[in-house]
Amino acid sequence: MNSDLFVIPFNLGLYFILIYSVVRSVAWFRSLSRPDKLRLQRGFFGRPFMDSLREIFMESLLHRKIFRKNPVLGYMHMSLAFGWFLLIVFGTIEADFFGEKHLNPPSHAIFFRWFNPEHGAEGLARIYNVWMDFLLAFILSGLLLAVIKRFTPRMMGMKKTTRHTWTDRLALTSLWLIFPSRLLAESFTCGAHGSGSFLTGNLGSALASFLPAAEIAPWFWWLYSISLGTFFFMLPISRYFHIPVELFLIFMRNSGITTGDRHSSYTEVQTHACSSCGVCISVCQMSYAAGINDIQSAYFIKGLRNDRDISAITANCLMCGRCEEVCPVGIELGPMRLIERRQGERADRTLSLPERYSVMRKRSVTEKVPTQSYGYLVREEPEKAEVLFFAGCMTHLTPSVIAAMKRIMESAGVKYRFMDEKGGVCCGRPLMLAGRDREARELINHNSDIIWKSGAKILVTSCPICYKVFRESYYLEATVMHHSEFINLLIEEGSLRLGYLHRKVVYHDPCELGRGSGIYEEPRAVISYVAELLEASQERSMSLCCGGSLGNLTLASGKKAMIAADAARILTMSSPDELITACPLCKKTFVQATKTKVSDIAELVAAALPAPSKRVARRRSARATVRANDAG
Amino acid sequence: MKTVPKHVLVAGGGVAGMEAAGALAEMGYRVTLVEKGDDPGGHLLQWHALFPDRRPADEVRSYLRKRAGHHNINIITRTTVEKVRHHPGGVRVILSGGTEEEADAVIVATGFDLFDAHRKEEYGYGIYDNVITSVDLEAMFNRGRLEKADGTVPSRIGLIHCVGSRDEKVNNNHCSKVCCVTAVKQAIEIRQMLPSCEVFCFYMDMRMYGPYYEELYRESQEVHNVNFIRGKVSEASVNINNRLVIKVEDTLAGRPLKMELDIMVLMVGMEMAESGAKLAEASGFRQGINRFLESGDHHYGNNLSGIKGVFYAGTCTAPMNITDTISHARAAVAETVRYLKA
Amino acid sequence: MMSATGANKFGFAINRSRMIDYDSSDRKVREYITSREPSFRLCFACGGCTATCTAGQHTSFNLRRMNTYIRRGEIEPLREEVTRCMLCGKCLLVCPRGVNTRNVVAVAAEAIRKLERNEL
Amino acid sequence: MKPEGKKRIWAEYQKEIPDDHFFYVRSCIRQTFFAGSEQYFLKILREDLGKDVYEDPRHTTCTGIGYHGDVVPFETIQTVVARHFALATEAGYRHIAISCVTSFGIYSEILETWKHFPETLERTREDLYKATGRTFEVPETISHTSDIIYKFREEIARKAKYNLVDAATGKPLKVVEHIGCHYSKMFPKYGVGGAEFPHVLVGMVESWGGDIIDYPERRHCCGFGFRQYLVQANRGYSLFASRKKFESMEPYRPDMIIANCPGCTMFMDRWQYTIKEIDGITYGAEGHGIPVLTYEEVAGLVLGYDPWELGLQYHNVQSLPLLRKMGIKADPERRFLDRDGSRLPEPANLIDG
Repeated sequence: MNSDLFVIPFNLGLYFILIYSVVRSVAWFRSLSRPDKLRLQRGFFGRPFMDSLREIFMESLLHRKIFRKNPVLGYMHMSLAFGWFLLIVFGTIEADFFGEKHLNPPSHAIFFRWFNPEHGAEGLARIYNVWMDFLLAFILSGLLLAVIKRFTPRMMGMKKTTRHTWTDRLALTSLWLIFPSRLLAESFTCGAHGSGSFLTGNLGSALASFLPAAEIAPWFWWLYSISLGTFFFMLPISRYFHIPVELFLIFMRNSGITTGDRHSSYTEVQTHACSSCGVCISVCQMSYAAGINDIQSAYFIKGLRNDRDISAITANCLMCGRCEEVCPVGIELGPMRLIERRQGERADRTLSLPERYSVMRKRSVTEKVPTQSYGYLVREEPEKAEVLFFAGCMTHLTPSVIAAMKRIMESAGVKYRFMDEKGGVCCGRPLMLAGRDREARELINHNSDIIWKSGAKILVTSCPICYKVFRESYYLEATVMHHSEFINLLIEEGSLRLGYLHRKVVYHDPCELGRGSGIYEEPRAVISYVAELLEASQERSMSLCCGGSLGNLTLASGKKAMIAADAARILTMSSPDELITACPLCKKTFVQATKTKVSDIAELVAAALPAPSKRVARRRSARATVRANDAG
Repeated sequence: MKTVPKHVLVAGGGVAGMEAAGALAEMGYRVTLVEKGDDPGGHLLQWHALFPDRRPADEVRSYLRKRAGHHNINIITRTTVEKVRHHPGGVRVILSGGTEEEADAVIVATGFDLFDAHRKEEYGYGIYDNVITSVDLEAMFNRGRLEKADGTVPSRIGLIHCVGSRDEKVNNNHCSKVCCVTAVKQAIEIRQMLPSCEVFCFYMDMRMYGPYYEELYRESQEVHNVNFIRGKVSEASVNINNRLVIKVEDTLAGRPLKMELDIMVLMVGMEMAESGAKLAEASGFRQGINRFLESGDHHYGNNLSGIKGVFYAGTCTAPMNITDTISHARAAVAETVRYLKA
Repeated sequence: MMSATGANKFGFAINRSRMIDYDSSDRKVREYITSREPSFRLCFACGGCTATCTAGQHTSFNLRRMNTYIRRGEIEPLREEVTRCMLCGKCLLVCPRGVNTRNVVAVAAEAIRKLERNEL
Repeated sequence: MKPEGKKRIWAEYQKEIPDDHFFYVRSCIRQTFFAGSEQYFLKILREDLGKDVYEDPRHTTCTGIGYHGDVVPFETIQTVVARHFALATEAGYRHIAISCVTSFGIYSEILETWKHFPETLERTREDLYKATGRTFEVPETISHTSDIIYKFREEIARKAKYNLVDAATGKPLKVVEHIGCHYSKMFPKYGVGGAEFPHVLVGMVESWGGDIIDYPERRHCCGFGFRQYLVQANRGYSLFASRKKFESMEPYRPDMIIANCPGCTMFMDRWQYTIKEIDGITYGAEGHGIPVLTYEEVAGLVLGYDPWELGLQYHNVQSLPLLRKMGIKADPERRFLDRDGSRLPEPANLIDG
């Protein structure tokens, strides 16, 4: 039959995408590091495989996470993904079961109605037809929502939606055309043959009543096939490539592969797994509080995917981690950005490929020379100490926090040394946030040397920025504690005698302490011990960034102030007496942004200390030290 | 009961004199305003726009003209006050040409002279084609054309602060107060007129003492990209392309600096007016070490001359901006009225 | 600079100029920084950044002076200067003009790198 | 450039330069290195202009080099200068004509000191009397000898055999004038035309037909600087200052430099050789140097005296192209021949000018 030619676009597209997927997967696998290859191989024959299948079902088809965040958006995604999945599965069953043969090429299932126009008049087939029409209607309802979302994102509870490239638009158009064209193609065919169920049958007979259905039907079958074919061809170069890639990502992640600190096939898979859903844009404070709408993770990933110069985007991020927290695909956005920062500038896009290559080659030579160098630092010989206190650079700008910590430690009888009393060396985290790991390592080595030589069992710091890097990038014998943890320890072991302050306070989780290091409970325990802790509308893992973050290199001070003002407004909605934070930088930032008194957790605790009595303090000192040793 | 209105003579028809005359006339006093030039208005006549808001100077000029146009005011132009002398019946005033006037009180508002830029010989004013003063620049703004002597468009302009101020070499240790903010204002105007022209201000200190002055300074850097170099220009010369070459120490870099300029603008300061100094000498007014008139008390007797019936208004006592001059003139009026009613 | 004959013959060489010659200086770095970090223009040389500087406690690193050099196009002293900063960000919190000081250093280092590669 | 602006300044700085009867004090450097200049200054004044110039063989150095080199105290130099005044007083002269700019600066400094601190004058009288038994009158005027040539420049112009013009084209020569720092930078009123735009050499050059170049480093020191020069290790500063001037004037392609200070003449001349040696650079046309002449030499050339009698051949930078340009016939073969035809010693390291 000549008119069967319309299946060609579909077939071409389908075989193209299948071959492409296999080739790409093999390429990714081959470029994995040896340990990651092993992980993946082991994962394929173990639990991770089953876990991945479950996750694929729950997330890629049902979109459970999006569902939880936003039911309408979840339904939209679910209807399209799960609906289409069911349509394919049941379509294949239908073709194999009701068709002439029992093993058919995919086109027979997809275009089943064309090849079997009379099918489904009675019996089981009739019921099956109802089911197939229902699935189509299910998808179409999701499609309707998608169209609404594209044109009025707010109706879908989305503050912002991502912007599209022309390839995205073409893919989107073909995707949108697939189901309406199938509907019309089936309807016309059914109309011409008097078959079909509640949707296709009714619509078909209605259309056939005034149109030459038999003549029109092939046109829509062509459109259906072309739409599918186009979509498959566009898939690798559009955002919809995420659909197949996400499956691969889930499998890799469940096998235990992580982002690490350099580009790999895992970062590439993550790049392509982003669906540009825009959830990251909605939660980004830079967007809604400071009106900056072109740097969010979705754009970052898109820039990476399209190999654009994204150095400005890469640098302009608070690194607060809120987007990563909500990413439905689970992309490690923070580490991805840091990798890109480490990469430095990319080659100028205006150069030709050979020029770019020569530039990059030249660079690889010069880049070996560190941009920063701290040869001027003199090795120190610290005194021995059980507990070492490192205030941090920023804390030196909030001397009240240092004073509070001194009082607390003295009151608890802690024998400590103040490591950077006369000003120390930066912990290295700010350099890492700027992508300068090699240089940061110099500072880390310098500080590590001092900490090791001191023989300290506990390293207490007042700055969450230092805390994170001490924990993650220093190799230390000492237990690293943020001062909120340390105070909590002192309270728990009973070495701090504290009064109760009749104050209502709200606690702000600093990014590096909360999302960055998972410390949520200790500060709350400490605060609840001395004051009444009110809940904030956005806290713990969804805590707001104060805006002062060192993660952002380029943000103008005015914009930072806007973010700070917005965060402070939300935090103080319950009109607390005090806004408590646990980071000197957050404190400095919030003080400018709110009239509510802003204190560090250490200051709050110090306020709850009884008037100092030397004898008591001395008696306690022995006990506290023993406990400190145990903790170490 | 009708009484003959008392007569006040105001010496000097600049901003202070016009404001004082206007205020007195409004209260019903008979006022004689003596101006040495052809028209009252003072130095303001030469200005195009005013700091800090860059409003047209004409707005303030027309306010003052209206003020001095009161029917109780008699304006005598092309005349200077040579001498005043208090006597039991009032104040005897001798005008140039020998005519005498009798007044119940006198307000001295002889104002300031602009520093004569020729005196800073090393800057070559009057010798090098493109060395001009801040007043010359205002004239260019008035004409709406900013160009070099040969009619070409300048690509770099330098504004030299403190010309004739804070400079022992020209016998002026005082600060003229308004030149810094004038320079910032003019720098912005240049940048707006010629966006491709680089502008440099060479300053010793930025003395942004008035409201919105500091904000203007910030704006000049942030929005208009005006450059500031801390250091006093020591000399200027021209090179073979007839471009000015200046030498200055960039005191923040701690290094000498050389730069070519198309136009060098000298921010000339304020000095005691020569006519005022003569009047002071003849009438026995005290002059301070800065040669401006020294008032009875720096803090609360700022308008008092120490001679009965004679009061000071405006920049004859010290450099000030227009706002302060007008306030000072009003205060002089208050003192005068208090005296006349006593 | 000077030929061996000259030095041997006379026992002295011609001194180098300390003068900043603005017209022959290289303003590319300044333009690069100003375009990427416009707040750079706002510095009025108060020295707050230098006073609080963590690196400045250990070395002669001076951000205020570095800014001045950049503005004047004096690149030589810059090359070493930029490598000393630890990017800790204290200066950011001190700056009364809201200059994004940390990024000034980062961008300056970037500019120097580009300059060395002739990419500026 | 507005000439009227300069005239305005010149009009402000007019000093009294006497008409006749000068007591002449020589310069250490000028009489040693440019002996012809002092000889011809006397000759021009006495023979061409018919003036009375008295010279006392007992007069000594002013000790200025020692003073600026920190080895002669101010009291000492005042006494030495007072002795010169005593010689003048004894000879009945009230107008001092000073050949050296360093000396001229010292005389100005001493006179100003005596004016503002009369007790120092009395102390000096005492010191001089104790040391030598002499007494003195403070002179009526002091003039630098360039002031005197300046005063009679028009008369010299009237007697001119050659002008400062290119004889072939009639175009004025381009002349750089250099004023010694101590001439008027310390006391502007002591110099003709003041400190910023001195007129003393400009007046001569313009009267004799030349054009003056106003170049950016016109005011800059020649590089002499006693302390810089006296310590060998510091001579790099001196050299650097000279080079700065040469680089600044080079684009104007000057035909010659005229200077009123013997030290400046010497350094600007000698350093051209040194720079050529060290850097291989010269600043005149066609790889030549720029001739540096004293104003006496220039006046001598204008009046038609033999360049070799004036002593131009004893400059490092030779002036043959300049002489040719002015139309002066000077036989290069005769440069180092004495009047009797015997050979004079020939200096090493000459460079073409």
